[in-house]
Amino acid sequence: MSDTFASGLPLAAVLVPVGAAALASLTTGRWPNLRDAWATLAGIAMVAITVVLLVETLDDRIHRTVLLDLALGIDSPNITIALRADPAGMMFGVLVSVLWVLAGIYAVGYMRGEHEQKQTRFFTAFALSIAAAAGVALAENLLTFVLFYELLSLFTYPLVTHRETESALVAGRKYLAYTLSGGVMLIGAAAWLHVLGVDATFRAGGFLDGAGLDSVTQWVLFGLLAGGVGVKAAVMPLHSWLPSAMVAPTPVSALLHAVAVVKAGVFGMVRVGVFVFGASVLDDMGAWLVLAVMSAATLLIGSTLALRHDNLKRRLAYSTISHLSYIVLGVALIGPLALTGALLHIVGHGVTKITLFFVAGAIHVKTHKENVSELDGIGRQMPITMGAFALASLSMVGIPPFILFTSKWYLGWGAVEVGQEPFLIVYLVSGMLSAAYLFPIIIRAFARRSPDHTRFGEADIRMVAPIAVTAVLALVWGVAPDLPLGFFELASTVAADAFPPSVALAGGTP
Amino acid sequence: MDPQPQLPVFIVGAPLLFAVVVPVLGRVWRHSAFLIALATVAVAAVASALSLELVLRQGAFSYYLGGWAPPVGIEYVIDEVSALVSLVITSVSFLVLISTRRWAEREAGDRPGIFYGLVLLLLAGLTGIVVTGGLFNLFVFLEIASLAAYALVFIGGRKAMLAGFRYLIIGSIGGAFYLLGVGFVYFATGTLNMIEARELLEVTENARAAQVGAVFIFAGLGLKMALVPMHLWLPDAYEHAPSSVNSLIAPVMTKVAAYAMLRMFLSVFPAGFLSGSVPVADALLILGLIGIVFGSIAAAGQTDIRRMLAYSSISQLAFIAVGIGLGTPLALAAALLHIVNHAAMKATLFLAASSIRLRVGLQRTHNLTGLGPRMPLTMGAFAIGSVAMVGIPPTAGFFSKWYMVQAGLDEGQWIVVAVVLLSSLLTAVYLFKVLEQAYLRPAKPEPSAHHDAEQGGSADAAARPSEQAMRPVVERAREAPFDVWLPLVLLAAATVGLGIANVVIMEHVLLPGVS
Amino acid sequence: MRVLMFEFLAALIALLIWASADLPDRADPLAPANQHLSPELTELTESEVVIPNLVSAILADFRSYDTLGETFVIFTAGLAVLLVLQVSRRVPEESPDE
Amino acid sequence: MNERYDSVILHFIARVFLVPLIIVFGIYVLLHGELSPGGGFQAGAIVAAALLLVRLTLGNRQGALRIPQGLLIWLACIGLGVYMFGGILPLILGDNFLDYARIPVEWYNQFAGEPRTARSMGIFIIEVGVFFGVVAVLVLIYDLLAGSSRQ
Amino acid sequence: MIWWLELALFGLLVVTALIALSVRDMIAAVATLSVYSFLAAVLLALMGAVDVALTEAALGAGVTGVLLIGAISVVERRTPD
Amino acid sequence: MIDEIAARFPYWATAVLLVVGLYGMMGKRSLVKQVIGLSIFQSAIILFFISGSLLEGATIPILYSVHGEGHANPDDFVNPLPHVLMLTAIVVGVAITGVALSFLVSIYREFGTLDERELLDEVRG
Repeated sequence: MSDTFASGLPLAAVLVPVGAAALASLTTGRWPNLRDAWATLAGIAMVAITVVLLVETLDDRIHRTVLLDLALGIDSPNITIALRADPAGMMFGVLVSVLWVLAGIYAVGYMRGEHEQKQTRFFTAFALSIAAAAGVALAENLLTFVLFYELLSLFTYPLVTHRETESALVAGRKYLAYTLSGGVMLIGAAAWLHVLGVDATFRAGGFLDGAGLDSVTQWVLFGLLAGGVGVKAAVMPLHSWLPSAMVAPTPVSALLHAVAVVKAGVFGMVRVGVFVFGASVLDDMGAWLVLAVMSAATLLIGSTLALRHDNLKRRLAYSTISHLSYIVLGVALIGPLALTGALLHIVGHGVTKITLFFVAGAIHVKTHKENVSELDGIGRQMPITMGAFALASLSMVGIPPFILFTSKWYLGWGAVEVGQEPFLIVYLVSGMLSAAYLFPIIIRAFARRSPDHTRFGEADIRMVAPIAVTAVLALVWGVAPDLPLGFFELASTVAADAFPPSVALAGGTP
Repeated sequence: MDPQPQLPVFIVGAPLLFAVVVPVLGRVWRHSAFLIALATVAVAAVASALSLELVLRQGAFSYYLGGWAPPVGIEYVIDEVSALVSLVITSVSFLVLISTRRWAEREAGDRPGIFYGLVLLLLAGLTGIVVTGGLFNLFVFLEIASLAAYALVFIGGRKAMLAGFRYLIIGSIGGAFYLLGVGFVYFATGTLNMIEARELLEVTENARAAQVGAVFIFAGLGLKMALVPMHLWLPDAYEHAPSSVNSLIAPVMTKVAAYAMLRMFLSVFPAGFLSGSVPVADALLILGLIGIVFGSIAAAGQTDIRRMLAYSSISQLAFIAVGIGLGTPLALAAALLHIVNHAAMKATLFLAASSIRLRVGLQRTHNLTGLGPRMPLTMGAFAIGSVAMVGIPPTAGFFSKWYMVQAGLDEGQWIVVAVVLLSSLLTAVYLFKVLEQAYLRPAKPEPSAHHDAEQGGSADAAARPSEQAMRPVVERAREAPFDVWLPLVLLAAATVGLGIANVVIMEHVLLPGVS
Repeated sequence: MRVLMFEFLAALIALLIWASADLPDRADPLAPANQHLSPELTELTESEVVIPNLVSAILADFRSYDTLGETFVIFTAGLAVLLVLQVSRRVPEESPDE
Repeated sequence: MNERYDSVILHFIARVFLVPLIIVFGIYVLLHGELSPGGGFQAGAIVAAALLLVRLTLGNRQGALRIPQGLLIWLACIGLGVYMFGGILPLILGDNFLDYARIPVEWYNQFAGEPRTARSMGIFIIEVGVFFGVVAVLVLIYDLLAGSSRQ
Repeated sequence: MIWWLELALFGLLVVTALIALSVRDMIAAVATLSVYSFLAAVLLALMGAVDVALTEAALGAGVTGVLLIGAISVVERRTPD
Repeated sequence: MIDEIAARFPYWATAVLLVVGLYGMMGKRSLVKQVIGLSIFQSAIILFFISGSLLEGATIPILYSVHGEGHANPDDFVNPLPHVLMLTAIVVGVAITGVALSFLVSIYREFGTLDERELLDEVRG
């Protein structure tokens, strides 16, 4: 068993980006280089912290910071606000910190290349969003989770509306309306659990397991919690904010779709499914089926819609919607293999999708092209960029040995393990659809000849380098998911904690 | 009798004493009025803080005025709740007061002594209400505060006159209803002391009379706190009141009425007394729920910032009423917490609105385009206040909502939970509308907007809106002067600080206070 | 609107009359108000304050704080009238466009 | 209404006869407040009513017991100040606010025919304060109200 | 027992109150209000509240009336209702 | 029947006066009439309190025993406490009336009318 001890490190992981935000806003646009350096330095510091935490976690030493512990003298449990570096949280936390460094460097190149306005505000909000995402990752209990989850909505709002155009404002409003509503649902659920006297500390296997709630209560709670996190996870029919939010600058899209927001949503789904309800409760309720059917539908519809969109970023957005549902479905299938796959998919999709968005951004900076149909021949002009795109696309489709192959393999295997073969078919079909919406781009880029004779070179080094790194990461983690950061070990630890051998496998297994 | 700590006297006595000094001294040396008023409020705030510290150290205590123990005499009841609320009122007023000098010179003409005398009387009345333990004494101080408020609202210009008169009539009805209710309680029990009244009400034979008394007391205080449907005076009064007064009255005045109502629940009417044949508690709950929704929706429809904030106040006060109506210790504590939080949040928002008015002269939301970067501190404070109002976690507003939701769940009042949660979304609708205008809209030229140029516009003639060049007003707008932005920043910091300290306040002050 | 007002007034009068049925009778010596505090006040006036006028004793001694408040109400009114009729008059009307 | 009632008789009655009488009665009420019905309020109200009566009958002409506004404000503040003094004096002596039990009265009893207790002394002090406050404020309000038509 | 006297006075009070509210001439209304206050003072004295009666007579009938007249002398005499 | 009336009429009468005053404040267009209504409304409450202070066979609250002989019997005096309260309430009432009148004068100077309907038109128009 792992032992837990008090430490300041989890708090430090949250505070480092806050500090970066403060420094960036104080430095202001007068010294842009210094301002942008803060983010990179802080990102490296944060990676260091999270890696230390990761090593510790892998050694079964869980670091925990209690920010607030309060007995209210009323017969409900203490109100505790605490951060804890548990295996599941660390997966998300490390992912966030690593991708922040890359996205930060990329953002510098992008923002300068596009001559975007109000860069200070952008970098400040960016860092704050990372802090909130780190908080979401490390939250020890539901209340802490809700707290940071709400903050994440707030801090990303200025990012979505960054362009300040009419459509950006509309998208911002939509985004805020959706996410705040989700937050409200979560607050309601958290308060209710608190009143019911349930200790809402996340526990592998579910803290509601054995709490003795009646099934109506469970269903309502499930509706509130799954609905609340489902907004950010863009499960249909709660997804419509996501394509609209594509008006934001590309680093934001990368952050939203690959790192912070939607991953917080699916990570929340993992928390809700595994750490709040747990396998046996979900199985008894039958709620897994609802979740599974909804996510499977989202998966297929999302992929299909992606086919129809010519705008590259929109196509990627629908692809995101579909891939998020991979993870939700993995959670819903409640089996150890499916869960391992889902967790790996969070990481894998993170690095893969961020590559794709980076590429889209780089193309836009260089050529101002946004549509797939305009990309003929671009591969020859920007070989590194489009090469990375091709690698990421292969990963996306699930070709071995890329990371997403590994995760999809586990997901599919998990579906078989629990005896739900129809969902395996869903996964396979969706993989083929992925190929259908991604490969044409590669073919256009490399096989066709550019219609006009303008020559474009590669983008700024600050953009190309992160693209290359993430693409390579997608490959490396696919070949060796345990290297260098032990994601596979973490995922299987979580799965083992959540499904101890004594628990019967769920999902209608005989 | 042991000598009692003399601290509480200063909370009320200092403003009273200097309210007498200021008018005459202000004639001799004009600038003394502001300084004396500021110092006096500081004294009251310090006295409140020391009282609170004493309460936390030794428990609640009474102060017998004139040395007569109640029920013969009148007492101050200094417990956790009253000490905290008086501390909040005095310190928020202190901060707001710093900024009033700029307006007072214009709005109060060459007689700042009179103006600051009234301000001090207003504060004395409010703190008097908070600390008193007597039913009738509360009425007297309520009238002091109200009279001062009527006059201060009235001097805001043409439209404020009618609003002020309406305020006076409705406020007087409220006061008289309260007095009538006290009469009923007095004839049913024979006492005017709150705590003794509670004991006697539990055994009274004239329960029906006392209940009707409760109805009148709550109707009277409901009028003063602008509980729907008794809110009609508030939007006009808050919209048209002069800037200096607005940010002073809005955060504290109605809150004190709400506090008085809560006090009635805590120390006068026994539990269960208000849910019998005359279901006052339920009525309060229902009116509160209606008020939350109504206030938010009405606020969303406003184009004038201050009117929007006024409707928002209606909604927030209804929130407090819901807490009182639920009546459990947790709900009451949540309501009290919201009184504290809301005082800070609304002071921030109204002061920011006043600051905008000072520099831009415009109050319409659609005219604030691009103001964010030009007045970073003002709009930053406004943003923090807004976020707190919406109830985003670490800020103050989140926790009162959290506790209220819990209290509603405890009681199985699902509708309360739903409305409280919904209200934060509705709040987001109207406040983010302003933020969006200020921060995210690129400045674009607009044609004439002469209807926006209200009286009492900007202080410096250069920034005064005129018909041909309205747009440059925003573009030329500078940050508010030091004595306006400093309190604003402090208040915004307090909003965040209260959010972090909320739970501590709840644990050490409010929950012991209500049980 | 007017109908609503008359209904409200009628309801108010009905409520008051309904409540009055439960109030002590006129001049009832056993009413709580007459039983509870009045004897104590009389006694204390005789022994401690030593002035004949009970009302003055209560007004200016037992409840002198109320009286303080009351005097300040008058004072507030004086300042309010001064502010309204003297001070605000001198402030120029600031609506350049109206 | 300022010119119509301007008759010599009315003038005489009001100014020379009625008003002094009322004022004397008012002061009697003030000083006798502890013995018989009356006190600072009543006295203040009566004297103020008398002063207002003069203004009403004679209009606001010069000489109608016109008191300068500044003086009225001073008077009101002094009245209230006396009251606060009555409250603060016990505070200085170590008692509660407005607790008259230890107000010094020996100096008064030395040359007064009828000895007072400390408490009745305190009552007297604040009654005087109330008296001045009420008179000054009521007259002030009337002057402002009626005077506002004639700038 | 003099309760019927009180009753009669109460009746008169109601009548004068209604008159004060319904006459259209302001001076008349104020005069009626003074009468109302005076009657109220008599009633108060009858009920043993001499101090209150004294104050009501001076303040209610006297000062309020004079203040009202002072104010009305500035504004118009007729009212719409 | 007569007993019931004798025991209750002060309450009923004050209730009627209260409502009359309230009608004046809410239903009258003239602001002056509203102030008059306010006056009536407040005096109704005063009468309500004082009529509750009555005591069978009692007299005005002056203790002749203080400078004379013997002890005072509380039952000989009407309850003085409501008197004190109502002294305060009267003064408060006059203060409010004074302020209200100053408002009236100020409004009249600004708008030239005291008709609420016209004033509302003026402000909105």
